[in-house]
Amino acid sequence: MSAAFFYALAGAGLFSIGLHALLAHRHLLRKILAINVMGSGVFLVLAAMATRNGIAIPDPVPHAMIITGIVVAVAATALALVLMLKLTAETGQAVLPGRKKEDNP
Amino acid sequence: METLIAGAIDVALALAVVGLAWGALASADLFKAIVLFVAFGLVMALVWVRLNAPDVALAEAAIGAGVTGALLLAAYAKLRAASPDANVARAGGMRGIGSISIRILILLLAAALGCAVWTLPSDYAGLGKEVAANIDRSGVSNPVTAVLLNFRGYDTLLEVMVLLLALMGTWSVGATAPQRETAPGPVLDSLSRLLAPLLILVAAYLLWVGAHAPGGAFQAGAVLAAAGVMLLLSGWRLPAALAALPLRLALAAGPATFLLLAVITVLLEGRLLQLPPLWAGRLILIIETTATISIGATLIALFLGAPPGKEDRQ
Amino acid sequence: MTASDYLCAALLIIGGLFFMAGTFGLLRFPDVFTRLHALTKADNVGLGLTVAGLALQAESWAVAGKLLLIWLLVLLAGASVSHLIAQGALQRGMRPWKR
Amino acid sequence: MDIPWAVMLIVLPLAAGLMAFVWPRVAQTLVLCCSLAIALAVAGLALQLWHHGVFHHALGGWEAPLGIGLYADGLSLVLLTATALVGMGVSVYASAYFTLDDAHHFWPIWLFLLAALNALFLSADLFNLYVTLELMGLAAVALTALSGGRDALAGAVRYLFATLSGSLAYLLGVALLYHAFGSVDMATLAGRMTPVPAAWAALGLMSAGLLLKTALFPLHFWLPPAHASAPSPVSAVLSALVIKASFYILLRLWIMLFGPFAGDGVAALLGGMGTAAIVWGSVQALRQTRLKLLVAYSTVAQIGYLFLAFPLAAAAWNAAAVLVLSHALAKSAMFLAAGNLLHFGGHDRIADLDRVVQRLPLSAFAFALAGVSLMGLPPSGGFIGKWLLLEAALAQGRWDLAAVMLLGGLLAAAYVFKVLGHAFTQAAVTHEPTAVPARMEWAALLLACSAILLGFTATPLLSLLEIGAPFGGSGP
Repeated sequence: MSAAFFYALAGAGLFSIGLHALLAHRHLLRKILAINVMGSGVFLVLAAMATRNGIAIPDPVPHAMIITGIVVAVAATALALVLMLKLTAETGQAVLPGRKKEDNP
Repeated sequence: METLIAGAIDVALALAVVGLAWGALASADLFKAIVLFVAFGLVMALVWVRLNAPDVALAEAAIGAGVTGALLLAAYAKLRAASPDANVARAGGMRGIGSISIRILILLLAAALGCAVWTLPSDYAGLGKEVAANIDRSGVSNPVTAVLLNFRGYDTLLEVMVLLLALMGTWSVGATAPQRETAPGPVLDSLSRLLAPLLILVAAYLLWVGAHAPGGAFQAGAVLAAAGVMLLLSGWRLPAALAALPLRLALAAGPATFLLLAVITVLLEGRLLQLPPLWAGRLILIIETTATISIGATLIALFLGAPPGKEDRQ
Repeated sequence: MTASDYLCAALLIIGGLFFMAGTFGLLRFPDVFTRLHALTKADNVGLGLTVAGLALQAESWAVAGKLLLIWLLVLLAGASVSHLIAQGALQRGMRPWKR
Repeated sequence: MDIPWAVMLIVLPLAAGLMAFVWPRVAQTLVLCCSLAIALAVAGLALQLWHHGVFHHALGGWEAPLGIGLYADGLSLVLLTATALVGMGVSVYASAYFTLDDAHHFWPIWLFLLAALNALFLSADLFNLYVTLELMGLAAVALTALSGGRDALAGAVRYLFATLSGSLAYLLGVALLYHAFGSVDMATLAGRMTPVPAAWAALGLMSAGLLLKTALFPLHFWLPPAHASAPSPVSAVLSALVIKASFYILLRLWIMLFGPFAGDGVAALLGGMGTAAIVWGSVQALRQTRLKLLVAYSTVAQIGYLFLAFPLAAAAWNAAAVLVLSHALAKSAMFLAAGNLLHFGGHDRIADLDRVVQRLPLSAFAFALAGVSLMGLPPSGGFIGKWLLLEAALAQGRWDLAAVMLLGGLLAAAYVFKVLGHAFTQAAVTHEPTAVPARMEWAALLLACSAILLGFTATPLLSLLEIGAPFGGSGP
């Protein structure tokens, strides 16, 4: 029972660590990893709290949600990676370029 | 004693997960970061086992760590080919006040989340009872499969569309620099010859067993994709004759079957995806079989990046 | 506890020791080739002992067979992948460590 | 026989999308037929709602909370109507806009985007809304990057990270609500909500995620680069529909789940952000030298109006719904017209528009009509929306909000006339124009006309909004 809360706290921690890395890092691959860590944190909260009443009969609905979430995450990651590669091919760097001068007079 | 050991394992796993995530996001070397991230995924799979979520553990190991790891490493290789200095990411772009205020905000967020989680009621009012009460009419006995393919099948219908959409998006962005081709060598060649059929067999087993034990279309599709990626790495390419229409048919077959069934059920039963209990088991198997093929094909295509026949035309 | 329980526990503990030795080697050895050596040797034997220990507790021959299959697959994959890593290291110009 | 129009709204574009993916050659015909069919289905759904009240469909035959429900009331209907109308206009426009190769990529993703929007407006389930949000977000990002080029790719990547982190914050909120109250069905949750810490955390996380996706100031940083650099038909859809989807979820959550316990403080905060958005977005729009960036910043400003409704609460929800529809029509017309000017001159520098009023009269007229609705001048749809909002503000003695609305209207007039002024004058350097296909001009013009005509349909529109009383009014 306390393990459920303990893992859920770890999930909240993962979400926070991922969000921090997403904001702090400029490299796009790093940001993609950060998004994935955030997602894992959410999934961990979902699954951990499903075992609050003891581990014997966990609630299957959060498990199904997590599997859906994992598949969505891999789809988003694939699209993000290919966009990153294309942007790197255009600019030579895997970071977001700053705004151009002419856009902000 | 036993609860003490179990508690120690839980603490170790939770700390390992957080530590690996931290390491993956903080390490200066990008390659190391990816390797740590894959390790993070594998330890997460162990956490899912501890939380009695074996279906999720399989999905995490196969998709979260496996396929995502392969995608990340392939992208890393292309990135290094495109800009050789891309390896070491310059440390965070934020300095000074911006960085400090972000850290304070994140700490506040973490504290608030911790408080919200900690004060959740400890007697649990999930949907486990409803699932158990209706599982006899779902056509399968694995509750997670029942939720994924019957009770909340509509989510899954949209989810397979998300996966296909990611591929459409990937193809529309266009091909990037092709991967450096190295001769596969005899070891990789014989390994893939041996493993590919075995992996296909494992995928079929996972697909079939999903009805009553952990497993299912997504896990099976990921294993199928592993076989495909291995064949790609040892130099195999889709024959040109199959690259256009047949490939697209294979990619769309799963989502199309699912959607067709949804339309038929709305016509016959009145509700979208209402599977008659007598037929539900067989219908779910049909959906899952075609979905496995399409998921596997989609994941392989995502790994390749560009539609077959176009990757050389850079 | 029966004799087979004791045997099982002994196999698991010895297997665990092999894993620890392999991990230690991975962390402490000087280059990629020696690390691979430590890792694969120890893990293959460690996993073999673990599988043997678990097989003693298996409910049926089918379960024991699956455990054996897992070991064989890991042996195959471990050996091949180590070979590929070593080959890749050589191709990138890494030389084996010499004292 | 009850025809399940709402189900068709989801199934049709998905099926057409799959077919367009497998057989690119028939894609264009499919899209045009499909967008027409969607419009007919929305009309069918409107009649159904008119006669029988709210629509409810238990997917899979499983009632909530075990299953997922589809649900449509007056508010959903308004958003579905916006999708159908803008969808038709953009489909026609895009059929002349893209090169053959780009079109083959565009059509299936576009159809999936339409399906995602329709599914989102029909969903009654918080987790299902997450899946539709992701389907919509990934489709929108892929379309933003479609034309390639440095700016579009950078805009798409920035947009992708914004939309993904927003979705995850939303999903964490859903997880907390599920574990606190045992359901992800909105109606079930509404009966069980209590102000425990998890509910407050869910309110914060879900609102933050959805506000980021809606690009409310100061979370708008991703919008101008993405909306300005995307292909013009995509810009139109992003500004007209995609950001409205997250606003729609926010509005529903607020009315059904969070509003009753969150109280005035949070509402005042949202209203304050809306005020800042109007001022900041309008001033930025006025400062832009590029036409599409100007239109994009105008979107930032117009989003602000929607959030002025929160401090006014029940009296202003109708106004927000009308504004959503009128802005969808006007802004899509404006982006399509801007796209025509860009196509015509090969650039979108406002100072060099070079007498386009004489040379491209239909598009200039469309831009002006859309501008009339954005300024809130009668008899446009924008006028009705802003009038309702003003009325609510004055009735509650909120002179400050009324002043902001008037200021925003003046600033909107300033930036619209800035464009139109240059459209009449000759540029220093004249250039060789490219012909604009008639379909692209007419699509923009018809959308702009519908933004104006909306002003004449205020009475039936408001009674449609009463169906199912989504705003807790005195409806049937």
